[in-house]
Amino acid sequence: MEIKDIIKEENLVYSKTKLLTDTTLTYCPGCGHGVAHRLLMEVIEEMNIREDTIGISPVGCSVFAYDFMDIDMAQAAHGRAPAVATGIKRCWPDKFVFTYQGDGDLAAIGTAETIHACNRGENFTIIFINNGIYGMTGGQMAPTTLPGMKSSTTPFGRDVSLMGNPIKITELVAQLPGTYFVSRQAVHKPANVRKAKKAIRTAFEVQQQKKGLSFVEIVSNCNSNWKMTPIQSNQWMEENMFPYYPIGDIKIEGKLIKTN
Amino acid sequence: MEIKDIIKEENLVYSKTKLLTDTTLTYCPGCGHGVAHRLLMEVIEEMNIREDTIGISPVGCSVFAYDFMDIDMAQAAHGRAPAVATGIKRCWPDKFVFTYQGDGDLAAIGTAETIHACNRGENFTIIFINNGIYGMTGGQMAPTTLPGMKSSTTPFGRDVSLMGNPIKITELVAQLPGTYFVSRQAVHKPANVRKAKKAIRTAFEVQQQKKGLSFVEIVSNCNSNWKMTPIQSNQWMEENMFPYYPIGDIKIEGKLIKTN
Amino acid sequence: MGELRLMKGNEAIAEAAIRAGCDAYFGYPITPQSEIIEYLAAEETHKRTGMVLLQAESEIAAINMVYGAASTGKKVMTSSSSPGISLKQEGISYIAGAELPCLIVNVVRGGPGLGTIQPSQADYFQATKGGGHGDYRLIVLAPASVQEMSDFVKLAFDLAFKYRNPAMILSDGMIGQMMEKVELFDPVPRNTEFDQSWVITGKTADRERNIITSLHLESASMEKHNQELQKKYIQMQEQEVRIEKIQCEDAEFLFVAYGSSARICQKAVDLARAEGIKTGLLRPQTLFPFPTKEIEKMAGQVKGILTVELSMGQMVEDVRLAVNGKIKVEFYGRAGGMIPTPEEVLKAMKQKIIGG
Amino acid sequence: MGELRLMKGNEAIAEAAIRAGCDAYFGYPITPQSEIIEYLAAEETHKRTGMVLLQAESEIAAINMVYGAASTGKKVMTSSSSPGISLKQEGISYIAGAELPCLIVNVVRGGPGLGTIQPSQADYFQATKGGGHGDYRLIVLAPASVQEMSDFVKLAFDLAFKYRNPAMILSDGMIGQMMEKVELFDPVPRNTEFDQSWVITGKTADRERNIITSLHLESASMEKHNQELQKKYIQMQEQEVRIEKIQCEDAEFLFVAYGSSARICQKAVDLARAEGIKTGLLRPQTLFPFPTKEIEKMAGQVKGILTVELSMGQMVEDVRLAVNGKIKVEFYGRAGGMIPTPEEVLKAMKQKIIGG
Amino acid sequence: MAKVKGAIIIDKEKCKGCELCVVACPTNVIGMAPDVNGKGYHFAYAINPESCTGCENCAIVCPDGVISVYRVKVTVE
Amino acid sequence: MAKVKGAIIIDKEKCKGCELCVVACPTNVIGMAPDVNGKGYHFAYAINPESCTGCENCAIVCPDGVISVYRVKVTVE
Amino acid sequence: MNEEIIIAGFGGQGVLSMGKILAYSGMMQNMEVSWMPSYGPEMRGGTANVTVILSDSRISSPILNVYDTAIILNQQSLDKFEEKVKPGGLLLYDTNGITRHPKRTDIKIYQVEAAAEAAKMATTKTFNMIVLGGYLKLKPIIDFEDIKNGLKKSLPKRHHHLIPLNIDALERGMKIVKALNN
Amino acid sequence: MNEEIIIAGFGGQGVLSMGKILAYSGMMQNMEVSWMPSYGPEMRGGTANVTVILSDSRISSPILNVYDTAIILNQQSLDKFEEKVKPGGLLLYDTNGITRHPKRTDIKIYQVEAAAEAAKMATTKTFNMIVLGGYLKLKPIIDFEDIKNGLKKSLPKRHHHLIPLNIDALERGMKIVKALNN
Ligand SMILES: Cc1ncc(C[n+]2csc(CCOP(=O)(O)OP(=O)(O)O)c2C)c(N)n1
Ligand SMILES: Cc1ncc(C[n+]2csc(CCOP(=O)(O)OP(=O)(O)O)c2C)c(N)n1
Ligand code: SF4
Ligand code: SF4
Ligand code: SF4
Ligand code: SF4
Ligand code: SF4
Ligand code: SF4
Ligand SMILES: [Mg+2]
Ligand SMILES: [Mg+2]
Repeated sequence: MEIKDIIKEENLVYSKTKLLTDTTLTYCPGCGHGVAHRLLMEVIEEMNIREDTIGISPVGCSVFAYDFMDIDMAQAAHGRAPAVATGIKRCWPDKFVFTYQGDGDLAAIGTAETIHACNRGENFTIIFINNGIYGMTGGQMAPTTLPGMKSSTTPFGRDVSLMGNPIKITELVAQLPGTYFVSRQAVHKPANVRKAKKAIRTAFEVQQQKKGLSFVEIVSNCNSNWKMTPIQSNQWMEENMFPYYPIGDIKIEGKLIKTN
Repeated sequence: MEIKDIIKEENLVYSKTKLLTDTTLTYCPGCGHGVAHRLLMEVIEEMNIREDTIGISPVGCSVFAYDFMDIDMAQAAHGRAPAVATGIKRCWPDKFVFTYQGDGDLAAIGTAETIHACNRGENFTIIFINNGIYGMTGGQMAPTTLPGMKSSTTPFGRDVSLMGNPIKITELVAQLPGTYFVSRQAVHKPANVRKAKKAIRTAFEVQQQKKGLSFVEIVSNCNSNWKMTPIQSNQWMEENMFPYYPIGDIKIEGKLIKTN
Repeated sequence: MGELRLMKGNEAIAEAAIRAGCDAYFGYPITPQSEIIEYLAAEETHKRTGMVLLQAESEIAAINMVYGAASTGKKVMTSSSSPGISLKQEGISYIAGAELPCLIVNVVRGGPGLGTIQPSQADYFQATKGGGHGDYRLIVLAPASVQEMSDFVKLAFDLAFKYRNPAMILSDGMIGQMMEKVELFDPVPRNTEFDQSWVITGKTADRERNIITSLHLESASMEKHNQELQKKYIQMQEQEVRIEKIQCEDAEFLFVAYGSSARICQKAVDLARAEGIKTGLLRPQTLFPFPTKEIEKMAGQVKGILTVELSMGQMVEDVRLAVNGKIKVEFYGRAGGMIPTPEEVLKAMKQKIIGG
Repeated sequence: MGELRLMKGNEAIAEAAIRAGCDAYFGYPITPQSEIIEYLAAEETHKRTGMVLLQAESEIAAINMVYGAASTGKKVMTSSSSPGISLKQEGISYIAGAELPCLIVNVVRGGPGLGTIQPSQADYFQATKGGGHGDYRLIVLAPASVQEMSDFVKLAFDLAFKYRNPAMILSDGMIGQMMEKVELFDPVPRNTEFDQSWVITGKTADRERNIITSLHLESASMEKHNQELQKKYIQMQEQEVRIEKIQCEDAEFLFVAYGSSARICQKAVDLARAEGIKTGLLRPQTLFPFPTKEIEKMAGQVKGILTVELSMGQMVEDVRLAVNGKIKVEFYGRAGGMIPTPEEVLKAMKQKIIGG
Repeated sequence: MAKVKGAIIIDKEKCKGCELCVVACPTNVIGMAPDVNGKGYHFAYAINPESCTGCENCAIVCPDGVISVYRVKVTVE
Repeated sequence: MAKVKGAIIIDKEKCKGCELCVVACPTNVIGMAPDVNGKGYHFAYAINPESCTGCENCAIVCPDGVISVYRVKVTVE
Repeated sequence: MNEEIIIAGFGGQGVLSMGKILAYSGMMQNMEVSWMPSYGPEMRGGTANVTVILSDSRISSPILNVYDTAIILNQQSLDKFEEKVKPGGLLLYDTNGITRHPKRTDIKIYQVEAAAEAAKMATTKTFNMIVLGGYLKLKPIIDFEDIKNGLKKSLPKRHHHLIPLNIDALERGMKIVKALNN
Repeated sequence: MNEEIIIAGFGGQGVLSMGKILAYSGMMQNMEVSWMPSYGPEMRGGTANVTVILSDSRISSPILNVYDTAIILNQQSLDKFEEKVKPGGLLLYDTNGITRHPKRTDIKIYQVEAAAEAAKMATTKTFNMIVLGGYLKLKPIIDFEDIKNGLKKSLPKRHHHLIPLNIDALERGMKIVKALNN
């Protein structure tokens, strides 16, 4: 069978979801943000909930998310997406609301908003992209930057005695009774992508059932600021980030599950 | 032996420490803030560290702490005492620095500052007075207000489905590697007062040894805003607050210990 | 005639919000305005009108909840007092930048810093010139009575939606805490007739997606956005100025004062007239847009102006800008919760303007 | 002559801070000023001079760390850009209220809201009138070159300690990001000769306890505090105004502009003079205290003033207040990162002032 | 046999009448005065001073630090 | 015997040359072009199209969503 | 008519609600009224005061420095407000707990032994109504009917059964008030 | 002398450092210089540009709308900046990857095949120095000695061993630059 015989409308098994616009992503080559965007839009498309979905884009590399996601969106001040989402969801309890936030956004400046939205059990979904660095502003240390890891504000590596340990905010929010589903995933390999999508789907289903806050962390790369090629960065991520931020579900149906 | 024979300088076994000024406390009759103040000053006196101690008073009923504690103090913006303390301690690593904060201050508006000072393992002491309410401003709900508990902003009782559960911030900060000693105490009964003092002493010793952050929660009453007599309020506290906020050490020498 | 009640200014705001069809309140307690959220809580607004009420974890969270709710076209408000309003400045700048309607109440207390909880008018600059970053303006209403605390809530929402701009009620601890007679307006339904095509509630098949943002990374686009905002502000200046003139017709000397200090000046006008001194009072009800033209006009009539504020002198700059050197403009103020008496204010008028 | 380098404005600030004996920097990254903290990190200040460097969890944490460190008498600073500075407003008001010396750098970008990261001067009001609550003032220095980015750091610390008042360097993305020649001053030791009797470092037997606070609950005490602050501000206005006058001696028309827009106006002055039009430029280096008297004096000499800003018109109000109607004062501005050319500015002068 | 005897002094004008000392005293030494002090509070005083053992309980729970405690060892023959 | 055969289309101009699809493909279908596209990136293309099974791996890891996958079941006699 | 009153005592003595009833009653009588509490972090049992103004014309400031009438219910308040009564003005106080009595001679001073009287009644909560009665006896600026209406308006419905008791207390106050220096 | 230059290409082509060397060299020669990068969240491999001004007098704005010289290293930059060269100005570009060549006739257009030339050298990192050489050949506003000093100043010490290589590249650039339309 010839290639050209395979490439026919009826044989198409995978292509970019219509819920992503045709605008070229502003992300660096190989950046995990792109995959995360796509999964999110695929879930919304598959659940057929676009008409009822409102997204919040943060300040961070994904500030432009509203240029790429073909849904109604609000851009939130740095760190405040959970508060913005709270405002929306309280007024529209039957809509689907999600925030999409980086580690600087969610775990540094936005710590209070994150903790309290989770604690109140606000019924929306947080997608948390943890790349261990401030991507957008040029690679400064994030609360999640690994010990010894170089960044533009820790050019000699993060010194734990001065800067403290990387914060595992996901484990923290899982402690709060308000969170119902908490999971940590990655999107650098096909198997991970599939699991991450399932987690996002679960998160939205939790929202549909009005069970409380659903939280999906995606450990991701920032190859530009890590100063590696995309492939190197994914490997570095596996070797260095995953041991600190182990992949897997953390809380299911309101119950903490044992992780290593 | 006559009473007047007992009341002699040489028989004096207990009187208010000199480190408390003679200014009458502005606290309501029976309020736990007074005891907490005294214990703190007793520890500083006993450790003989007044010349090297800097205290931070918050916004809350204890905003006037600097009128009562005869030591150098700074008054901090609402919720920001841990940041103020960080600024001081980083510049003066050999001084003793403590913050004295209410539950509104520390666990609502100041959540981010609390979490991050604890996470960085800043080497100071946090004294956290949890009375389950905003005392100073007239009894509004705090993050620590118990389910069903009435406050001026929850006149029909805290509705967990709307306001979330009370936050156990002390258990949360104990999760962070930066905290070295975390304890929860009370000061309403002689035995509790003695244990609370021991905990405060340990907290300052941890600081002396530069081990990281030491954190002592004191579950306290706010009889005025709970609208009870002091005695009633202490009993209510035992019956209602202690089950939710169990008294005892939570983390010793950097290790979490099992609590009930 | 509407229902008559004796109410605190803060309570009047809360009751008026419910009646104005407010959809949601997000706030954090602070003296001297906590009665607003307490009143709403006691009214069980979710039962009474369906209005959402949430005590936020901080002022910053509150203003960003407002941002979110306002993005969906809801009538939404927050309230605070000076330090809390300072914390909201980034959020307010975002709301102005994203052109969202909402109501922000500042029941001012004395600053700077933790200051005092007593009444003050020292947040005038912050309210009218933009305490946040960038070129933006709030619609600023200055009630001088509990009655206006009620009336201006409705007005503020109307103007906010008309211009897609945040509106602020700039009051102070005196008017917030005092009880006075107030005639309440009849409740209006919880919706608005203003254009809602821009709101985000989920993209439907029949329209493009809506986006709420203040980001304009490209300079040219940012400049254009700024110019459009300015157009709005100019339109406000042309159409929305509101003032009260008291005994101005034949006045030779003029007080300019707003809010609580205007109440005192009004009495001073009476005292002066009793002495045969023809004074009048021009009371701006809108601080932005500022009654520049109205004051300029009065500058053609009176011999001098005394601006009276509970501050060290802020609005006086706008009065001077309006007068532009034509006549003398002087300032009298008290600070930190000290309230001048009408006699004191009249004395200042005599010393600084009439005699001076 | 000091060491000569080609540096970014942001780098010059950082290097100058080290050389000025700064004890501590607390900040949070934001474009276009992150090079300040990055430069300090790369220099390993704790090894070079012992200077403390801490990346805070937020701008609010940073300004409150500054408050704490400043309370102990240390030379301490923070830096940010517009949205981050808005978040610091409560903290700044506290610092002013508690009378603590410190340096705050704002490398301004275009607002409101998230806006753009391109250069702007739209935070003038916020910086000079108090974006925070209450009656307070910052000492505001406006560098127009990388050289001044360096020089003003030292000046800012000196003034801050002299007056126990926060000082701000109000720069913008243009001067922060550009590289220029800079002559660095020689390092000074990490201490200050100013009175340190008020600092908190632990109460010793030989003195009363020291307290750092901005709380004055009683109105009378709060008013007194406000009056004392005003005295300081008046003293600054009398003693600390700094300006640069360029070709003003025989000028018939005057540009007033600061910082980056002053650079453009300087070229416009040259262009105008080449055409035989006698223009001059008055460049405020201090925005507070504002050169009111100096401008008033020029108003007696020139026929009209054009104020040029990278904003929709802010400083122009202070220029008008100074001129007080004597001559025409007009405004020309660009916004959102758009930079006018000298030709454009000259054309505006011709249209609005000379021809108008 | 050695016995401990105690005595307390309560600063009447500083007492706020919270009664916490009353319930803290194991030997019921303290009672509340029917009169009020200058601040308008019924103040605490030793109604039963002889029973005091000087255990300090009252003093350490007093929020206003207004109680001083004295103690002696007496030998009872 | 039934076998699955696949094919991919890569939007050359949108490809950013990250090479993640290359390592994700189990059958080494994809390689990088020596040329650059309009954005200056070496773009991915099927160097070995015959081996494609249509497993979608490349497409789902592509951050820029530039790969479409087609698949058919063919019967091999 | 313009009556500027300060009512001051301990928190818990019903100072604020006494003022509220007065203001409500004035409103019933179509007066302009204002009621302004001292606000702030006062400790429980600490002092509390409220300024009430009743007037025929628009009220300027609800916060005053001098008063036509001072109703004083504890020593601290007497110390603070005695000097702030306008010459010729009125000072009404309960002597209970007062150790330093008023000394001014240019004002009219009255006593109402409300605490003692309240002790005789079913509940001491009537204390403030006894004081109010005393005041109204001295300055009958409001019709007794309007006071009753004011009471009704300012009391929550569930307390309406207490109205007769309160009226009784008002009347007792009217009876027991007595002049000190004139 | 007043020379206003834009250098634009992909991030990673050494655009910023080329500008820095130019600015440093100008400074060595006692000129007023400014160097202003485009800043912002540019994606890796996206476009980058820098404006360099060398002048005998004080420089007004380091951000410009039109330029004396445009040094162009990719298609996007050509599209953006061709029209911003002043009439009579200079446009220098590397044709590698260029599909739409410059069309203006009122400016001087030159080519430098730096990418191709760099490929012949030990390291392609010399690419930007070849371009710079081309520019300096066309506008010899800076002494070659000062360029060497500028190089030294702007390179970190640990890269000083690369100076000879860079000088070689500069010289190659000078040789291969060629006019297109004049
Ligand atoms: C109030 C405020 N502070 C700082 C910034 C600057 N800023 C923009 S994005 C960012 C951090 C982004 O990091 P992260 O959230 O991890 O997202 P990433 O870019 O890594 O995806 C910062 C500090 C800002 N825009 N606003
Ligand atoms: C920025 C800001 N927001 C709000 C307030 C008002 N305020 C003062 S104290 C306080 C809460 C006090 O509660 P808590 O910290 O629990 O202390 P407590 O009085 O109960 O001891 C609040 C909300 C303030 N002063 N500043
Ligand atoms: S900077 Fe990092 S996080 Fe941002 S787009 Fe590039 S790779 Fe992704
Ligand atoms: S209000 Fe509550 S916390 Fe404050 S002093 Fe009174 S009892 Fe204590
Ligand atoms: S010292 Fe002990 S025994 Fe004596 S009064 Fe106090 S509690 Fe009672
Ligand atoms: S505990 Fe102290 S304040 Fe309370 S009644 Fe006893 S002596 Fe008085
Ligand atoms: S679909 Fe599967 S086999 Fe085909 S190219 Fe992609 S990864 Fe390779
Ligand atoms: S993963 Fe996508 S963007 Fe990356 S090389 Fe492959 S096709 Fe190109
Ligand atoms: Mg990140
Ligand atoms: Mg509390």
